[in-house]
Amino acid sequence: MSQDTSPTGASGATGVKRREFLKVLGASSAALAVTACQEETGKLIPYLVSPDETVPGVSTYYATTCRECAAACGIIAETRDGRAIKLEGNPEHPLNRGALCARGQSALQGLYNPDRLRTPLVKENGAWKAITWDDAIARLSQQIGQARSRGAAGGAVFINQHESGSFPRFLDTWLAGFGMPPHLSVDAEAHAATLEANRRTYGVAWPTLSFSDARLIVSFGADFLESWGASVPQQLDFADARAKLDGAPRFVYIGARRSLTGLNADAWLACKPGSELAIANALAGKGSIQQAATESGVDAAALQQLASELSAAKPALVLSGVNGANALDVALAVAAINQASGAVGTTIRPAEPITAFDGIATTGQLLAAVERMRAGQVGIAFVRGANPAYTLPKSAKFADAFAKVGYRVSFTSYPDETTELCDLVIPDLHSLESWGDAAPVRGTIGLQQPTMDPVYPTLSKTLPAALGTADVLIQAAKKDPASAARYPEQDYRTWLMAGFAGGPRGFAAALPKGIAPGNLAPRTAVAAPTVAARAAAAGTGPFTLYAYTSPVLGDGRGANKPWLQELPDPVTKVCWTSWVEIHPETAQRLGIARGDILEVKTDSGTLRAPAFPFLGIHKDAIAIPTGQGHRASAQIATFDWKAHKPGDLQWGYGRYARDLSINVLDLLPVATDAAGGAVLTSTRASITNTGDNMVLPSTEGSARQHGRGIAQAVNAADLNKPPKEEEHLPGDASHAFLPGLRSPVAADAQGDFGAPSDANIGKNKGLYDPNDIRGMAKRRWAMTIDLARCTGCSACVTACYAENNIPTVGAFWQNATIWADQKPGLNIARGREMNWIRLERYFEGNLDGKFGVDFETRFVPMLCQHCGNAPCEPVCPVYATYHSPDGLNVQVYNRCVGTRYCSNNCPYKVRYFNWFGYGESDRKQYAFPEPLDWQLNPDVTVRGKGVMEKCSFCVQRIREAENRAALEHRELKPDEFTTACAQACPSRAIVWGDAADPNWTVAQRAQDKRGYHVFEELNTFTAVVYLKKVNHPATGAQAPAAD
Amino acid sequence: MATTAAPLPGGQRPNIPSAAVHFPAIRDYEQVDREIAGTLGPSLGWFAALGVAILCMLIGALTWTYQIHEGLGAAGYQPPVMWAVYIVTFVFWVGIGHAGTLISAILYLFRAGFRTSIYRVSEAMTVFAVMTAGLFPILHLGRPWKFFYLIPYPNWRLIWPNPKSPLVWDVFAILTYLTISATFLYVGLIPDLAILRDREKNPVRRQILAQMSLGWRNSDREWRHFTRAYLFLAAFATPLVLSVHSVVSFDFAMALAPGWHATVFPPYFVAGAIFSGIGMVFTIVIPLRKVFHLEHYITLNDLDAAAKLCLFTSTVVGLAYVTEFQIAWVSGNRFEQDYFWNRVFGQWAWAAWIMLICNCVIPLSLWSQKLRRNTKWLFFLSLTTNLGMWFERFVIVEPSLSHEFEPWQWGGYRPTWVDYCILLGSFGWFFMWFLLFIKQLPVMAMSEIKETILPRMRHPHVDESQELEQGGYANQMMNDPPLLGGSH
Amino acid sequence: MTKRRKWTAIPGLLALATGAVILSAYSGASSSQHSSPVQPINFPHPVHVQKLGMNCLYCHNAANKSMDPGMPAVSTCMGCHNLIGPDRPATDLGPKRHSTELAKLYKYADQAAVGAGMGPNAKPIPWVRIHKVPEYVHFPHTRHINIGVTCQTCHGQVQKMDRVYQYASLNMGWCISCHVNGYSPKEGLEASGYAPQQTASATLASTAPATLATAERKKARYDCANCHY
Amino acid sequence: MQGIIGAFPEIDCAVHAIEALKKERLGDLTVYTPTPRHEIEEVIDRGPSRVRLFTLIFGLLGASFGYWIPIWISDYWPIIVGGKAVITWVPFTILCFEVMVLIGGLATVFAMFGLAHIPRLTMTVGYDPRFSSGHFGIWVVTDPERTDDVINLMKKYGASEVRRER
Repeated sequence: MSQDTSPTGASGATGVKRREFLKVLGASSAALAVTACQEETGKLIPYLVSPDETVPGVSTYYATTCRECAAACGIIAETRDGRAIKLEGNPEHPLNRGALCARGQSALQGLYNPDRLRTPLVKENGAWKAITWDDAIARLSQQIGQARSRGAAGGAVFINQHESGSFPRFLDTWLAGFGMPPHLSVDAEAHAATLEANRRTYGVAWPTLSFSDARLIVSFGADFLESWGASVPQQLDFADARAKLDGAPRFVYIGARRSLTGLNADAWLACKPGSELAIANALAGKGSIQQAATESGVDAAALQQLASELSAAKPALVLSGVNGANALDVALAVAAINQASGAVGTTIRPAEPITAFDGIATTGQLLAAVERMRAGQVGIAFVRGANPAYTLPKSAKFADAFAKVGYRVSFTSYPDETTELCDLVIPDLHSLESWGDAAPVRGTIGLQQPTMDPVYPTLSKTLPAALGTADVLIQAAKKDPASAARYPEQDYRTWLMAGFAGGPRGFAAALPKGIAPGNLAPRTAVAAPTVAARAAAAGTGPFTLYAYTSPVLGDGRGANKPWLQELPDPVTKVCWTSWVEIHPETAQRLGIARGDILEVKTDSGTLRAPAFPFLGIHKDAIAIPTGQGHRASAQIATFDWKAHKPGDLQWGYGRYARDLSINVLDLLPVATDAAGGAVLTSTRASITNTGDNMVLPSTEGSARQHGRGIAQAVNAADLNKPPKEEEHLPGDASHAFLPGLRSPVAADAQGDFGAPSDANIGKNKGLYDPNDIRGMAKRRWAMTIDLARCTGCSACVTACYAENNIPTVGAFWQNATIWADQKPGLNIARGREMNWIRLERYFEGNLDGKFGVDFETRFVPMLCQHCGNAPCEPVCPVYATYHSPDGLNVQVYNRCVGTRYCSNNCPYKVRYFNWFGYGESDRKQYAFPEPLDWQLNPDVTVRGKGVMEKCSFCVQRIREAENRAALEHRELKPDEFTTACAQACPSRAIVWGDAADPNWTVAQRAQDKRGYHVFEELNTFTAVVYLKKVNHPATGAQAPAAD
Repeated sequence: MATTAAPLPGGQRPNIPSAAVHFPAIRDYEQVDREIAGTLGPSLGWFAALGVAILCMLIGALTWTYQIHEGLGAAGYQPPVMWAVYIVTFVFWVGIGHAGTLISAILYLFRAGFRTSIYRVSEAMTVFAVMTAGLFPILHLGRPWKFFYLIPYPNWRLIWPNPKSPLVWDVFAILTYLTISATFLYVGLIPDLAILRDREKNPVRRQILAQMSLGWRNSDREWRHFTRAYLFLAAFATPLVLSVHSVVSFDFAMALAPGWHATVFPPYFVAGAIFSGIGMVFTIVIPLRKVFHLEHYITLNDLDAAAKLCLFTSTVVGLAYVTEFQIAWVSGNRFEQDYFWNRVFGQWAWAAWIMLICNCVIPLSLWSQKLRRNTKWLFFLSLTTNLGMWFERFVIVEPSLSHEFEPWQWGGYRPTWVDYCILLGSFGWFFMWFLLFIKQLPVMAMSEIKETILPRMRHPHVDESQELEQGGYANQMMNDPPLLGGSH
Repeated sequence: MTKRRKWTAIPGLLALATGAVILSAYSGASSSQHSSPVQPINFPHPVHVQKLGMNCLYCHNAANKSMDPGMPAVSTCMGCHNLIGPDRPATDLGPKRHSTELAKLYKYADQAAVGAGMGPNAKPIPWVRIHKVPEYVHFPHTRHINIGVTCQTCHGQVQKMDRVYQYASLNMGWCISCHVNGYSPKEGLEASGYAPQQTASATLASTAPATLATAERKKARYDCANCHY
Repeated sequence: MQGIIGAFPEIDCAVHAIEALKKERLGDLTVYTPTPRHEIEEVIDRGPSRVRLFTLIFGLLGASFGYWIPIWISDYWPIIVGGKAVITWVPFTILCFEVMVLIGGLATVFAMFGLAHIPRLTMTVGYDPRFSSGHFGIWVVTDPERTDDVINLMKKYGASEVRRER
């Protein structure tokens, strides 16, 4: 809601604090299932002035823009009683078309992060002091004034987390107004080499890549499903391409490490790290296959095959995401291949570029600025969002250089490493609280609007309650008579609207959709000093250290969000720690077992981390992800939930991130490639087994299926062959979902209720009667999951956490009190994670663990199958779980006594138990420390300790839709609504709906010939139909047997 | 008969290895009263033992309070292992209980003489064991304070428990079992209470005993109905004891998990229960007869006979193990096969082999009569039996859960101190009751023992017909070899 | 040696004890029924509803479109009471009078005088909650209102209550009996305490009085997952 | 009520005394034995106990009640679990059995109490503590003028002690 219509009760100055009345209004259902029926009835605190567009208890939706990465997808924020409670993709948005990745979902936990800085801070002789906003702005303008009078303005440095849109332009003009140089727009996740190569070859920073038009996809370490480019749109398009089944492009991945993207490839060419260039040249015809084979250690035949495929397949799509010293050369070579193969214009479309990455300053430029700081040439420095103290290698000695700066101002609202080094901290508003815009793709403007009042308003009489950095800058400018004239606008919002093409009216008109046609005025051309490549000695050691950007935590931004910490890495399924990937063969040779603590040593440093034997890493390489290892430079006691008071400073990026494992960048030398991008994969390292061992916090039980047919696959060639007869299993009788409980296999077991035959017509079967007027049994809610589309990105998992108030259990203090270990992820290590939907990752082939490239990976989202004949139901002594007439397997939390028999009897093991009071605010294991609990979904009960819980097929959404339909006196419309996981899925693998009604998509999908039920032989007749994965083996070659 | 009524020279207590005369060293009724009533009354050692038991019980109680406050997570559960030590111990104690009912009821129907001396102890053991077992289903609940949801009582929610759930069957079975065995114990006690009442000098104690004995007078009318009722109770308890452990086994057999879903479970569990129960009887009785100097009541013949029962049940259990494996083998069911392999040669081998050795190998020693009559060996064997049977339940519960259908969710299990303390507490609780029992109430049914010995007669040499009439019952009791017992 | 002694009959006592336990368990219903807490402002429903004929939905305006009936914002009160102040001059309505309750309202609204409008330091009124179902119960007001259930069916004849109290027990059995046996519009109408011609004013007007009187019982879903999720 | 009580240390004497008393019709007898003895039962023969009747009847009642509970529960709130029919007799048989044992067993005991007149509210005349330990006792209720015969008879058959009681 915009500020003028906001409840004035919000301003904490007045008697009742916003959060209090929100608790009673919205979060009332966020109480516990355990609370006795004898309620102590609380206070009912109404609005003071009721906001006109909100109805208490009914959600309002705002279209805005995601700022979690540079891509700037469009999102819809669901707000209830003035609080954002859920983020979903904006279907209208050209970039993400309604999908949203896990990191985007987690923006909420950035918004409500308990360790967010609540007031401006100033460091006075080493100690931090909270100050008022007026004071902060006064100090800021005073410092600027001094800097100018000292003539230090020219040397000022403003490091801003890269974001597209008008803000960079605004910032530059503001800086210019004080005679300061343009700001550095940094993004540690951006891939400089690719951007540079694109600019040189196609003239744009990032052309649209069309996977669905390609006949062949070759990727040189370009992880387009995770950290390379705009992952969500790429994933959408990739999934669409794969969904063409036998018409789908074959995908070959070349690199030393088989990343999530690599695991989705049909073939993997495991080349030595750094030898990609040779292969690229060979494919480009600039070098001989033989030489490339010897250089890269890849089988020549495979290369020859690839070359011929490449020449045959037109158009192909070849991508480069190499992070080695020669990154730019590889990128250019690859670009050359594309040009040669006529991909430009078909699979690569410079005409419709993604503009979100324009104007990113390279690491090289940042390092140059750091050198200027070290030389003492910088009088004043500003940081906003970016965290160079963490994202630059330790060997860059950022801290020392930064200490030489005259005055340091941070506009970051999290207690991260860089902010801790500053003198003045003026917290920024979260993107969900503030105004802005973005330039996702050419021709479209993404709009960003506040979805709620600020969590921590400026309790100031003179200032507005919400004050973003831009507003602060304006206020500061106003304080200065010289520059005041330049800012007639009262705040950034008015500035934005004034600058908007359609003017304020047009802006307001475009807001509801969240996007507007047109292009933003470009940022005044930055004379970016092109920095020469900084080579660094590779050092010595038997292994190449392969540092890579974590798909979950990114460059470390995600580390303070428990959802992301708890989200298992899609490849290794490890969470709450870093790890060292090493090939099983090598591990065996060195006597290293899973979880052994390895000491990794490079010329730049030494670190200790647990080993993770992984089939998908070259045997001469070890890999470590970024994102963990946040540290506070000040000495802080480990987080103590009892002693902690709200607002205590949790330096080191907050309680959830601090002191977790290691930051791999500490092992890297300062090196950039020709494009100025950081070099991550060209350092040699040696490892020694320290002998210590830890149980990896991993959700993985066995990585093999043991032939149990959970994740089934079929070769594209065999798609149209009739199924072999012996594969015909009882549960597989049909995928026809009939109303209510009825089902081909379940009918007999279900007696009268299962199959209303003529014999028992007229018997009162109550709600279970399909003809019952209350109409519940008309529906059979069901789901299909297309494994050919699923990439294992795990966005669905986080979506489920957000929708269903699932607690995170991995923080070190969330264990028992007396004589219990307090290790991060311990509960996960003990299998106590609560992920209602989990992503299972099964390997096929390479059983012996010897180094080899022909193994296949299958991802299976596993959730409650809502069986027609559910084994969990009859064993519950108290009917806490039963089968509802509309085909749900219901879990009634408040009836559950916690015998856990249901879980024992569940073949899919998708039931999760509240071992501790994760939902009870007075307990140390509490998972939602204020204000994280503001995010809780009021429609879903927060489970108390001792209660079983599981996927409910988002029953709250079903009821909401039914209520809406009843209110409008109509039936449910097909595909009117869907579950959180299906909604979020960036590869559209999950489809959900009423399978008893042929008009719903799921009803048609369930009939697919690839469809199967997991454990059909158990005769559970699940409501979830999986569609077999489709493999594309090289012509002639045969993929691992599909079972 | 005259010979038996005459005192043996020297008055020593021979344990002649013959069952022809059941209690050779007991001369008359008064001696029975004297000696057995003599065991009553606290002693210093008893107080010490009781103190230890209560201490253990308190440790368990405190741990439970902590667990309730903290949540079940305090125990060592590691999903998918959702049931662990508590359920294992539950089944263990229920099993213990069964031997008691077997001895007091089934052997009563079979007229097995050797039961007379040990049935009171074992029946008491049953009651206390079931009292202990009954705690665990509540104790392992996530929300123990809601346990009453399982009881079908009219409530304002208008909702009821699920009669299709094995756990509800448990509720019925356990409660019935507890009630019936407690009743059985008490009914058997009534005449003895009357005896104590009549011997008691202290008016207060006398008053209490008088009330407890319900004014029993040994009149012919009382005896007449008493004997019938006792018989019928035994007749009820017999199928009950079989049903209860079958129901307990249904907790597993009704489930889908590999290794649980087996039809062999009911007989297998009942046999196991009796095996473990006899074990516990030995553990209790052997020290008891020593401390209370009751060797001439609980004769080696009795122990010998019980040992044979022990041997028999152990072979039945062994057979059940073999059957399980054979079924898994011939079924061709990959889930079952994987599971059983993992159980015996995989991650759970250590537990499985403890079980096999204790339950199938060591009891084989009982083929030797020398060992059957060696109390020290029997005592040692009883301990291994208890251990082995506890591990049998462990091996049934953990490996199945940790190695089910979903490979992704395979796991392991390690108990924490909470599990151990509560296990300890359960033993404390059991022995607390038992110790309180043995010093307040006669550990042997005096009136029943009197049945088996000859009353005084003025004219021992009477004509044949009368002799048969008079000595009829006693004669039968003496000459019939006890069931499975009495080597001649 | 004759003994005459009295014996106590223990079994009888045991029987009594068991019976008591069962009864107490049975009567374990929501005992907050009939509770009638003191409110910060003693809001006179009778005056507003009966005398002025206001509709429940005027103040509880979300009841027919949300789970949550909604409590009136202070601004809603001040909509009228901006002009109707604590001190009533002598009019044909009656003699001059000072209303302490209205004075309290003005304090909350931080309003100085009649017509002055709300002040900067206005605070919401912390009403004491009376009707409350446990948090794990999701009760959609909209479904009930739109099917024609009169407010009074569950809340009692608030229009006649000088101080509102909890009318129904609000325990599960109470909900279920209505869901299973069905809601009778006729009884609901009687419960509302309004003659058919009046219903339009104070109960919901979605269904005409005539049809209310004749319509048959409306059975509802009694599936657990309707309310518990 | 008055009568004679006699204590017999030996069983054969007691048996003979009872036979004689019955023959003489000297009033109705109550015999005390420390433990049930067939000899005694035979001489006074009172026929079989009626406890069995109660056992049977209440056993059957219990069985039907045991079926009724789950059936009523399931039918009262028809909820489908595991796709099973709402009323399934197989599992209900288990409850049936348990309840049968429970009610039948308790009924047996209470029937025994009732028939044997226990708990006795009063300890009537004509009992001696010795009867619970070693002695056999005979209690004859008879009218005053025949007491001497009884006493003599008991003495004759070797009662260790004979006593008038009222």
